[in-house]
Amino acid sequence: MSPILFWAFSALMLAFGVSVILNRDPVASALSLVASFLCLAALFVGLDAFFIGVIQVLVYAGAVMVLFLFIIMLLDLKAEKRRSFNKFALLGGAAVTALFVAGLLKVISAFPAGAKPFPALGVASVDDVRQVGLAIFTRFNLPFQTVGVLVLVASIGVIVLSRRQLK
Amino acid sequence: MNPLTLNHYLLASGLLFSLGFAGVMLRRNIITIFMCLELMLNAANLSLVAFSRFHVGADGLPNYNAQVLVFFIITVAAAEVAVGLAIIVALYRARQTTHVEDIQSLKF
Amino acid sequence: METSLPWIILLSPLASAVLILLFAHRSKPLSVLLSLTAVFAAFGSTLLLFSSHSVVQTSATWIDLGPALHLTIGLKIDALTRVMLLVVTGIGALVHVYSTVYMAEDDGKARFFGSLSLFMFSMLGIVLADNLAMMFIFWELVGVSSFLLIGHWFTKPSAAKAANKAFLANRVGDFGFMSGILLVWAATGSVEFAGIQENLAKLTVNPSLLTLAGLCLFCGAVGKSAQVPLHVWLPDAMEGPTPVSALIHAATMVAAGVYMLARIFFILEPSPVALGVIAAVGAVTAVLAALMATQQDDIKRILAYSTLSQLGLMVAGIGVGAWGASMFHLFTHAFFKALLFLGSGAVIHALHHEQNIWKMGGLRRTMPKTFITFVIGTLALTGTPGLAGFFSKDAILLAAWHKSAFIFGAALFTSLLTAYYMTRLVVVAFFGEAWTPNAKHGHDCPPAMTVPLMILAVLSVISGYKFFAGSIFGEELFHSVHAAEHVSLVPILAVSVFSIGTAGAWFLYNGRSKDPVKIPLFRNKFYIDELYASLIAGTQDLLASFSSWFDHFILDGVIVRGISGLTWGVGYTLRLLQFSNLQGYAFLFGTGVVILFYMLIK
Amino acid sequence: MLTILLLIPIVTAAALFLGKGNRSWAKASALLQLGITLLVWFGYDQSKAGYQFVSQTDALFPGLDLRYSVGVDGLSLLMLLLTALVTVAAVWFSPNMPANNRAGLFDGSVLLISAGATGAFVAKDLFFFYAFHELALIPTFLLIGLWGSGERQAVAWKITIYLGVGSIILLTGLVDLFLAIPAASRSFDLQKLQEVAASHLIPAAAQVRPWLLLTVGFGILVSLFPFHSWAAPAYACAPTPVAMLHSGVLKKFGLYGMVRLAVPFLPQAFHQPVWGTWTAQDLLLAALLGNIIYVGLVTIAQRKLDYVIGYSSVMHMGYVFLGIASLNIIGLSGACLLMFSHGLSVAALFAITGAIREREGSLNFERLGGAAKSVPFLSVAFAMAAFASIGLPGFSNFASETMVFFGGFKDGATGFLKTSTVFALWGVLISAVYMLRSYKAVFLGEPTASSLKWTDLHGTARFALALLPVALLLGGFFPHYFLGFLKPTLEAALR
Repeated sequence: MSPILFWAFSALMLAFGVSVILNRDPVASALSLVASFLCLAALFVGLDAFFIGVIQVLVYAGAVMVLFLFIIMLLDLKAEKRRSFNKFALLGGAAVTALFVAGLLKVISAFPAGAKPFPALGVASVDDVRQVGLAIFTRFNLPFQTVGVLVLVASIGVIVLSRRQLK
Repeated sequence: MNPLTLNHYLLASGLLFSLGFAGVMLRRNIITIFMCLELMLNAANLSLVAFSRFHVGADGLPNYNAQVLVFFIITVAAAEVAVGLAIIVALYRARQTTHVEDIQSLKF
Repeated sequence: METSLPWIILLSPLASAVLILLFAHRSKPLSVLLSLTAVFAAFGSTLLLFSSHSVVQTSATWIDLGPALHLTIGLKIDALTRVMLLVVTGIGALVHVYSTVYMAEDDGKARFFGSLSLFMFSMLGIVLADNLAMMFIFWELVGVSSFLLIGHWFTKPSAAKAANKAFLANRVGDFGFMSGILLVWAATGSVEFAGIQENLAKLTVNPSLLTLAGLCLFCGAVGKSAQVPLHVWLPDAMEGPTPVSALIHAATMVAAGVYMLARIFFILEPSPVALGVIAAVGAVTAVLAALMATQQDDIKRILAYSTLSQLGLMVAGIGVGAWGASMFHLFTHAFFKALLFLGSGAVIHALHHEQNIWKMGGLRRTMPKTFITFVIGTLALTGTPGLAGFFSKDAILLAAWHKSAFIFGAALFTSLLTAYYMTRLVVVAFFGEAWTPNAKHGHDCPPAMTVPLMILAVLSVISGYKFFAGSIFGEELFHSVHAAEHVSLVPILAVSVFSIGTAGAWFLYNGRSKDPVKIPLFRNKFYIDELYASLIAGTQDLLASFSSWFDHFILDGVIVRGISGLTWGVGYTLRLLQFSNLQGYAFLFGTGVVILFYMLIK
Repeated sequence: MLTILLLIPIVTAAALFLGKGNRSWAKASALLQLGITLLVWFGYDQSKAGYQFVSQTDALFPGLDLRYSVGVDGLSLLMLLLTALVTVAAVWFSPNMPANNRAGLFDGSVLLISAGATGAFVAKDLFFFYAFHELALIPTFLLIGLWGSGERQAVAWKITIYLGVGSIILLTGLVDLFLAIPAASRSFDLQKLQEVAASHLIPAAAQVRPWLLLTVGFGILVSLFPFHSWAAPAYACAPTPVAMLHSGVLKKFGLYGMVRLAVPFLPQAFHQPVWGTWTAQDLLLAALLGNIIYVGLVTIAQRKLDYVIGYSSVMHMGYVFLGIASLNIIGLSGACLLMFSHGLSVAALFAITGAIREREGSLNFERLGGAAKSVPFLSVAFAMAAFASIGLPGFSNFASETMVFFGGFKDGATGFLKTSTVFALWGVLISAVYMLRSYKAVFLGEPTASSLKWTDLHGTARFALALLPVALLLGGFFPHYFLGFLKPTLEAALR
């Protein structure tokens, strides 16, 4: 996809990411998180990963964020009032992040393979749903089953955790 | 604009990751921390998909292993969010707060 | 029959000691009977042995590790052994008879006779031994039996202390003795006297090793015969009952050292340095002990120091090469010294345990028999011509005359002092008036005590002459006694010294009730005891308390508790990482990741 | 036969743990153990070398020649006799306990210690050899912790952790040794190992590390000099039977192991330079001199009877190590006989100390004195044991110490070995000083008021105690008889 779209979407994604952090009101940050996920889905589509993009939208933006909003509403959280502003923690956190980003830049700059443009796809239109399905049910069958069990366990766990103590 | 390269995507995912990490370290509301966690996870997904598109196999198709991995990550993340939020609810019911500094019972 | 005699001699006292320990420790008469039969059986078989002059040899294996090590309990009877056997069993028998009365009212009588039998067993073991290892075994057994006998009245703290002191002093000597044996064994490969004799060349080839081994063996004698550095225990050993002092600390045990030196003389002979040291130690002991004796007031202590000085003389005799003369002096000295001790025992017994000579006096009228025998013993000891002491001391003086003037001078001076302090003792104790009321009702003791005194008096007289000693010593041994050719000046000097000493003491002490001469240096035994107490005991306790402190605080404290403290400390500090601040954890996590990140990409 | 010998104490202990039976059961089991040991002792045929009375199962793990196999040869038979004698004395001298199930626990644990020791000496298999010794450690902790005196918890912890560490080091040493043996001839069976050792398959350079591990491991179990600080307080604070069994018997496990494993397998290691110019033998000599001289001096400074005897038992370990370090038949047989005789004498001393503690309460010398008047039997027994332990001729301690000294001076001994033998001789004097001082302090001198009220030993306890000095006298007068048992084993070990 054209670079312009990439720059737009990634910038949007980062912007919404920042707003997730800065927002006082949890609902607002939740919604900005949804927006960020949508931009990410767009990037996926840009990378010819249509199935993943759709899944991203459906599962993440749809299910997970709805869950978040539901919980926020359930717990009826107010916007945080201004707490004691612990300067050292902020400073420390920012320093660590900055260092991390600096390290990242250094790696990327020293990564020659990354500089080459994306190779063109051999085939006109890529049927990635079939390919991914094929991969899951042949090469990754065992992990697939275990993840299934994991989800089952998670749901039972949630039920047990949120059951009201019968005192 | 010069053509897109892998580095661009990696840079984007790195920035997104550090944003999420900064959020985890700075915010004191447990829900927001949880959301930033999701951000970090998605940053990882982005770089995985970028690599999958970058390695084109002999048959001209991208290497789908990475995408399968992203698929699993999303499922696991979903399960994790479910359990995490259940814990937060239980915590809230016990302590009536979602503020991180109030939860100190595991102090030395 | 010939080879079973030595076993009877050795084992009968052991049998009596064991029987007393197991069965008869309750009944006095049975234990007395047992030990008397044992000692007379030994004495009888010794007399039987005198019938033939052949060398008897039997042995039983003790440890046998094939060629590497073969230790035996070997018994050998030759001329020298016969002499010592006679002395030990003879005087032993007399002391046994004497103690039946002396210890009559002592409640530990059974234990006393048991220990006496044990002593006889160990002493006979030394005399009969044909190898150094066996001699060492009985060396220590004698040490233990003297510990038991000195500490007989163990409720008296001073007796217990003296017993300990005696055993430890002997142990120091035994330490040297064992090192000597090991050196000799390492060089010659055998411990038997015969074996050592054969490959003596292996030892003499290295003169410094020979001297070292000789001096180490001499240490054993120094410990046992109480020579100068280790003499401190003998005067304190007077804490034991008097028969013990007579038997052990006059005649037999202390003589063991001299006998051992005579036995191993062939090892010492090739090294003049060793002989020189031995002579010097002997001479110094003789003079020192004699000086101390002049100022003592306790009758038994005077006799103890006199024994010390006579032993010094014998050791000096060996040092100057006249081991025959020393053995002859040992032979005669055993009789008259035992007589003197038993005599003093009779006096103490009569005066209800009064031992200070200044509290006696005038006993010649109240105790005539004891007085006569005591005077005979004194004259024999001081060397009046015609009595035993004169001949044996003369033999040593003669040998010393040829060898070295210093030794001769020391020996002569000792004889002078001997005459002086013995006459002082006799004059103060027996002549003059009874200084205290207690001295008035002195009376002669029952025959069981006075008969041994008379026998010993007779022996003190005749033991010097050839017809008696010659038969016991046997021809060639008696010849070696008088090896040094006669120089007429020596006996004249001896007699003159004797008369000066006796006259001097007579005039000084006749009719006196207080000691006119006061020399604190001699009275306090040259302060050697105090020196030892502070020097040896002091440093040992200091070292002991330091090492105990070191062991408790450094070794145990720092290392053992240190490690446990360390683990506790590390646990404590790690605990501080749980500070319950979620951000803090995330921050630490982040810094960890970043550091890892940089380490990887550097 | 040997399995029965092993099972008796274990079965009785189990019964006692369950609350059935009382002290007389323990006494019966101890006597039975002694009976069987004597049966084996007289049934043993000295002329045949190697193991007798062997019984074994088949290999427990496929591929590993490891099986439950018991057998006995000269050396282990001597140790068995020691264990049996000390067990009888230990059970008789256990303090009388209130009749509740904890008394059963007490007696059961004492029997378990004895079973552990018997098992270790009877085991013909390396695995069980190690396992049985560990079995004996657990009850020791229990007994000292619950029924000890003084600061018993701290001491119980210290001994257990110290010996635990020692056992771990020992285990690594055993594994290292096992792996050093070329794969073909590897086996857990001690008899096969003996043949393997004889052919010296392990090159000299490769012997140093297993030697160090084994010596340090066994050294800790046997309170060799730098690792001795656990021993004396543990024995002093332990109840009497534990002190007797531990210092008398269990300590010999370490030395038995040295003679069984270190000497046959790693003889060249002794002469290998380990630290600068110091060869392994020099290090061992320096350590054992620390034992003899240093711990000897520490013993002199002690003011309590149980500490004196505890430290003295640590000190005498130096002589056994000297015997082992001399690496010749004389020194080694001296060491083995000394293990036997020291076990007996120190057990007797601890028995009497326990009896005094029961009568007087406190054991420091200021409070005691003149006891010989009221307890003649105890004082004679103490005198015998004390004189035996300081090496008085007539007792087997002296016979073995003489052999150790002669071994030290045998031609070919290095200069340092000779000087350390002379120092060991000086140690004999030091031991005389502290032992006589304690004998005088406790038994001689003015009888204290309280000591006059003591009742002497009576009844069967007299025979139980008398067994030990009698055995010592037998060993002293006829060491040749005991050496007959030892010679085949030691000659095989030194081949």
